[in-house]
Amino acid sequence: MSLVLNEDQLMFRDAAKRFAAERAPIAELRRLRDSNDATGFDRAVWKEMAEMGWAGVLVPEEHGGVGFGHVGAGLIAQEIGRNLSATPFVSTAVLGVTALLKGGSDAQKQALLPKMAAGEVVLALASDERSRHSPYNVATRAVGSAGKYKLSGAKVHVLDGHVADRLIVSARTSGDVDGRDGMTLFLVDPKAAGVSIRRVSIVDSRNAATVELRDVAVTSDDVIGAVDKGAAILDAVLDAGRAVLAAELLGLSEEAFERTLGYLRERDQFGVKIGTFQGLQHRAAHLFCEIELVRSTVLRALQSLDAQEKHASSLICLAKGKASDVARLATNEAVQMHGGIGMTDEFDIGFFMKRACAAGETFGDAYFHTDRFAQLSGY
Amino acid sequence: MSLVLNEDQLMFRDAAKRFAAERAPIAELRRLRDSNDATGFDRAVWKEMAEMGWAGVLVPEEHGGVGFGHVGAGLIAQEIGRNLSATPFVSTAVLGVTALLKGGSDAQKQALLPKMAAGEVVLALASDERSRHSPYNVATRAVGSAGKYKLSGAKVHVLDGHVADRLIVSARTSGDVDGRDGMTLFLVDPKAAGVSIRRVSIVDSRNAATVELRDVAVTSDDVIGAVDKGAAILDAVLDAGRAVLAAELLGLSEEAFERTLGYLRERDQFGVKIGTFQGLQHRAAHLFCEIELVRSTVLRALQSLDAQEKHASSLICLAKGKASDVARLATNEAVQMHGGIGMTDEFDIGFFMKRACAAGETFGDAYFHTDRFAQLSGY
Amino acid sequence: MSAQPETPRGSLDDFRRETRQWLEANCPPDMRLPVVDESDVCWGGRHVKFKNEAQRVWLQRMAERGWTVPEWPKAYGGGGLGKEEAKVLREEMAALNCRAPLTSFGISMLGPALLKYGNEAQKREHIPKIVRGEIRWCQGYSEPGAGSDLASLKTRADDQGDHFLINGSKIWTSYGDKADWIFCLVRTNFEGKKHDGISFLLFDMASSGISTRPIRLISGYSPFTQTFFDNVKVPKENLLGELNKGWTIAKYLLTHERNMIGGMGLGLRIGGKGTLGQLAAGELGLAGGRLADPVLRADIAKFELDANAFALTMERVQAEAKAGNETGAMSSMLKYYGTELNKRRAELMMSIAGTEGLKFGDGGAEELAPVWLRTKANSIEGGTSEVQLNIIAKHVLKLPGA
Amino acid sequence: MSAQPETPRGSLDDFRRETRQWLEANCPPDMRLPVVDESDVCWGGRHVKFKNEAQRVWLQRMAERGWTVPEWPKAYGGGGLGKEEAKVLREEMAALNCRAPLTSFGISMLGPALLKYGNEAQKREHIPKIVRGEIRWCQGYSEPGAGSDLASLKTRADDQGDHFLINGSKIWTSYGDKADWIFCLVRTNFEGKKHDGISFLLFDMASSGISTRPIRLISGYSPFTQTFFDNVKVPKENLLGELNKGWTIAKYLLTHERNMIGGMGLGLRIGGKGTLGQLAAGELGLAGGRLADPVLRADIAKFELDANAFALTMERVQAEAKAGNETGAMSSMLKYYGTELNKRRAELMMSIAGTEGLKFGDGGAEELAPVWLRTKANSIEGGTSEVQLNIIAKHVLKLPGA
Repeated sequence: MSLVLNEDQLMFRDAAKRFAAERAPIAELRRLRDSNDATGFDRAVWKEMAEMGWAGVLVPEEHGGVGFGHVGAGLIAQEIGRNLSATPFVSTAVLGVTALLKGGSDAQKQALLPKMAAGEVVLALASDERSRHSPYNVATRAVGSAGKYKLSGAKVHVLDGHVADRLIVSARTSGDVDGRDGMTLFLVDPKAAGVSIRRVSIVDSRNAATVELRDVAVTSDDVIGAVDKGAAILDAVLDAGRAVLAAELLGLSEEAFERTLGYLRERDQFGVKIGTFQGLQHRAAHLFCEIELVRSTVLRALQSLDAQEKHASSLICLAKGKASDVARLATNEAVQMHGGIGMTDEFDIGFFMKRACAAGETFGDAYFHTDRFAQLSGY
Repeated sequence: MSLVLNEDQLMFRDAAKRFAAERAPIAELRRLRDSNDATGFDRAVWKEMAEMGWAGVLVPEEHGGVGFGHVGAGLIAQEIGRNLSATPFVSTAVLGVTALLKGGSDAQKQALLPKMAAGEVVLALASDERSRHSPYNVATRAVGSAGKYKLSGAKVHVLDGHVADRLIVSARTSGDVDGRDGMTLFLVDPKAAGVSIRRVSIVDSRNAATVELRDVAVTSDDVIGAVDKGAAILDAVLDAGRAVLAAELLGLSEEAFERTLGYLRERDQFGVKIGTFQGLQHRAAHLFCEIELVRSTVLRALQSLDAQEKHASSLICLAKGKASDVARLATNEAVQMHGGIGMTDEFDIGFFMKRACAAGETFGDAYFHTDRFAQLSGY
Repeated sequence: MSAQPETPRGSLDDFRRETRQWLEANCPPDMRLPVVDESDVCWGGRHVKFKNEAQRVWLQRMAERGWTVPEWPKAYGGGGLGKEEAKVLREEMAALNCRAPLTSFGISMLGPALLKYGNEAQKREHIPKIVRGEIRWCQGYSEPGAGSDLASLKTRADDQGDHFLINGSKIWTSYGDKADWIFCLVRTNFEGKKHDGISFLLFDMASSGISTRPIRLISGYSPFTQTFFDNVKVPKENLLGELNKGWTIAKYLLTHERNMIGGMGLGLRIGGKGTLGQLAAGELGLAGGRLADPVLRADIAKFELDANAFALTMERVQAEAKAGNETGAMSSMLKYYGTELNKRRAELMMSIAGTEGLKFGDGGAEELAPVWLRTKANSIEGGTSEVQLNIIAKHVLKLPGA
Repeated sequence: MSAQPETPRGSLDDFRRETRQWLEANCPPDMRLPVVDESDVCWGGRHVKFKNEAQRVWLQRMAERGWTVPEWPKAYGGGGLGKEEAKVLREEMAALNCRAPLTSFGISMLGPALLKYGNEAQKREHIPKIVRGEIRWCQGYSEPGAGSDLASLKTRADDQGDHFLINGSKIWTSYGDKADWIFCLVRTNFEGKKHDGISFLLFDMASSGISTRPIRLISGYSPFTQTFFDNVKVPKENLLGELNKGWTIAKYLLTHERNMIGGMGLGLRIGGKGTLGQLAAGELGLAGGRLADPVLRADIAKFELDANAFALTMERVQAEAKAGNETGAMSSMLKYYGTELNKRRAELMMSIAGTEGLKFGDGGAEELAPVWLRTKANSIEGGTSEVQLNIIAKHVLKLPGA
């Protein structure tokens, strides 16, 4: 596997680049935020993105997608990162699609995948219950028998939860509250009795919600994968999400860095361009190296998912850990080097810092993934 | 307690500064190293230091010392650090004296303290058994009854072990191999049957040895403190050693930094002094701040020992942890900023890096003390 | 401010007893509750709106004694206390949880400069109003093109005989839309060295030709304005210090400001409560006596080491100053290191809080994200970290050509 | 070196089979043991002392096929292999643990420059001797006053009609006391830009007027000399490239050297053995599945993340180069980041080893301290880290006035 993009991938990326910059730029996120938009993204634009193959990038052609794989999904995410595009891409095209592909029944796939790929149906993963990512810490219970369950529990940081057409809920069918075993994934209708969803305003102006479940009735038809064996599917879903978020963090780091370089070349102080100061030059050069490292880890992690490699999880820890850390560095340096103007809402650079923080915390930050990497390495 | 030195302390420091620079400079350490000196320090100079009050700085006047306390010991250590003076100061005047003061019987004190304060007797602490500091990990056993014991075990990194007139040996009289309880400290004659001592060459050209004990006979007269209760004394001994080593690390950081500043002001490259490069200026300014922080922590830690404060151990973790870390930074920056010449043995700066490493690892490095600090803080 | 004789110990004990009695009798119970939000802070001013009667009474009573500014001279309405007495007052107020009766840039910034550089008429005019909280001041320093390079400022004051005519614009004016008067750096000479043509003016924000525009920050707050001057007339007697010598006063105040920002909220916490480690222990729980996330724990512990070392350094610098030793070189260090620490702390708080910390804009007082975003300004305002490092390199380390 | 056609897959399989057979038959068993110390490395040269007969035979057999330099042209004694074949040879040698038959600066440094800039006579004269290990080369670049600012070098070569007369001194000459010939930067023009007066000379270290003085390093090793030239005569035909154009060749070789130093010993290790974490697990033991010292563990894991990210980046840059994409900008990054990582790794090894790591000078091959000290030179030699950052800022990021 070579760590370079092929012709097809380059073409796909260039198309994504043009589209994101034109139809989903930062100005659009700002507009959604300032108008308190109820959806949090533009449904019409999401339909257009679906036509570009974004919504179905991981969906096989037989289910109406383009089957361009995780490397393709990463290329889209990178442009989303550069433009801070507001889309349900991660929730639906990555998390939702992966859950169905890894564990969905034929009926579930046929019912949902074509509509998801068409940009018509939005899915949301309701998994985390703690504020620090800890995916096996699930207290939500599925009680019942003979194929009928009642779900009760509370979920936090559910991406696009308030606009989802289906929720994927992790719940405990057996086992201890923090055990990997005994978890099951369910497809839940957000309009079902007992489901209450509250949108939460978060710092990056993107979509998150809390979900409460009180005796919500589901059946065995709603189970994704096998009962008690949900963790393996959840791992795959989260790893796909982490790798794609790493690509988004890479894109936003690149963009924040390039804007900073532009400012260093233009801004005058003390009678010279501030880019002539060696103190700033060396920090910029170091940051350049870090972003190059992230670029390598992201591509490799995405490739390892497409190739279903044994060490994919380690490579994803590497990519998500480094990407979260470097995005924090890149956006902090960006604000600091911009000085006062970087602190104003009117200027865009602060949006990158906010998104770097939110995407960094989502599905495990650098601390989480550094620890997980070491554990996977046996220490 | 005010974080400034009083008149007496300032005078004491100035005298120590003059003496160390004149009688125990780096050139002397180099001479001892290059001549493969069997003792590893100059006994005549140590006698002179004793006359200056160094050997007896912690010894009360009633036992022939000057009783100048830990702040005084730190002032000496700082000058030792600046000059990389080869002395048995830590082994004898700090570790040895503290052990006797904290746990010694009247007979032991009267027999040893005056001679130690006079620079005539050298003590060595044989405590560590593992290469990473772990003071309660003691497998050395004291077997016996009715006040007679046989000691067997192996000790590493025994400072001044090969020239000591007495060893202080930690041994297990009960309890588990890694338990804090059940340890006892013994005074051991290095010439006794069953003791074998091997000098080890270490990177800072100072004195260290391994000690092996095979059925070495001791009696209850040789016990320091109470049987099974040695850990409390050992803690006090090590904390004194750590605080004083932190002061030495401060002194060597200051000296390495000042030499580096001198080089930055003098060395020409690209037609200018290299000290004009902002990249180096900012790193130097940051290092200045770090050294100032170490200065505060060291003084406070030493004061807390003199005042026998409740939180002394936390303050010592702070001082030894920061001092070890900053000495590493200061000496690495020193070598890097000196460039090629800094890599040559002919030039002195490398000696600082070597000592920073050795003193850093002795009795716990920054990793050890950061962990211990957190544990003492309840997390 | 002025050198006061040391107060003998016996009379200090008397002073402590009397002070406590007075505080117990005069500080309203509501003024002994913790400050929860901005509305609990009293900034004074012409248009002051007291949150409640207690706030008004407390300010009035303290101002009567000059205890809004305990160490300022009695002649101008200050408390006239010696250093020792002032310390006793602080201690007794802390013991009873008394709130500060008044917060203002008049007290923290302009007052010291007025006392040092003002003429007698200026002191008599302005200081009593600061003491009583009657006039709220703001600071006019930075300009859009003059940030780190403050001395390149372009707002001009043209000599019109009996007055100056001010034209230009200032940015980062704290509460510029709420202030009554401004102390402002202006250019009075366009030739020669840029530092030598700056003057320090005081004028009324109600003057004709002044307008302000609030600046919204990434944190969501809008504490600053851009301030525009369009042919504003300022009487000549409002010049503080000498014409074209304003930079000296500006530097004096910048050092003062550095010390304030550097020391923010970083007290010594060994053995104390509310450290980051203990906060994290509450949030994340312990495993085997250590925080459940070991990598995050390592960074928290490293931070706590540095934060405690920094707090000890603040303490040492104060002790050195008290002992009469030179500490001028330290203010850039404290500003640089303190603000970088504050940013690190906020980053760690966000990591501890995880996705919960991302909440923003629903207005809960417990929201972390705005606080985190606010800290990013610490290393920019009052002289950037880079400027502080330059000052250390040049003035402390004496490096060449810095 | 020269563009070779892609080798068809079928013939590549044949080549692999033949190569393995030949290696199995010709590589002596002693040459398949791990390299333990310096004496196991064969540097060749006039005064070569082979450690044993196996070392001599192995060099001879490989040199006969040109496989000491598999990709150099056959015309000058090289192996003439294509890239794919050379990769097969490397893989097969690795599979049998075959040692490198010859190590030299002639191979790693001068050869590529000779092939690119040498005239036909120079290639025929020098390359075959490099291939066969008959002449050992050293490099004369740095001077006491010209380190990072290499182009300010002052060693002069004065034109004496039929020869140059060399006077001056070089420092950091690797194995200057063991080398037969030197490739050396000298000043041939003292006017104009300093870069434009430098020439690249080759000459015999046995020439009259050359002396060397070994430099002892902090690590205890003495691999370098200072080298003195006192009226050394060098024939004019020993000029490589054009007069006063030596800087071009020097820059070409510096880039080459950066790539070598940057990539030292940092292979991809995910799922592999011998990572720092696994080493530490062996030394310190585990508690609850994690390393016993949790703070040290955090730094080890952070290092491993960076080291793996760097190894992937090396791999990506190679893949980009193979795909024909521009990667010139990367060499400074690899040199800077790789050497800083190497230093971090050595520091962590020392921390893991504790006081055991301090042993020094008793000459045990397992001593860590000399290795740790040696790494400190990585960020100085071949262009300091600061110089690499300058290059990145100027040539990659296009920052002004860098």
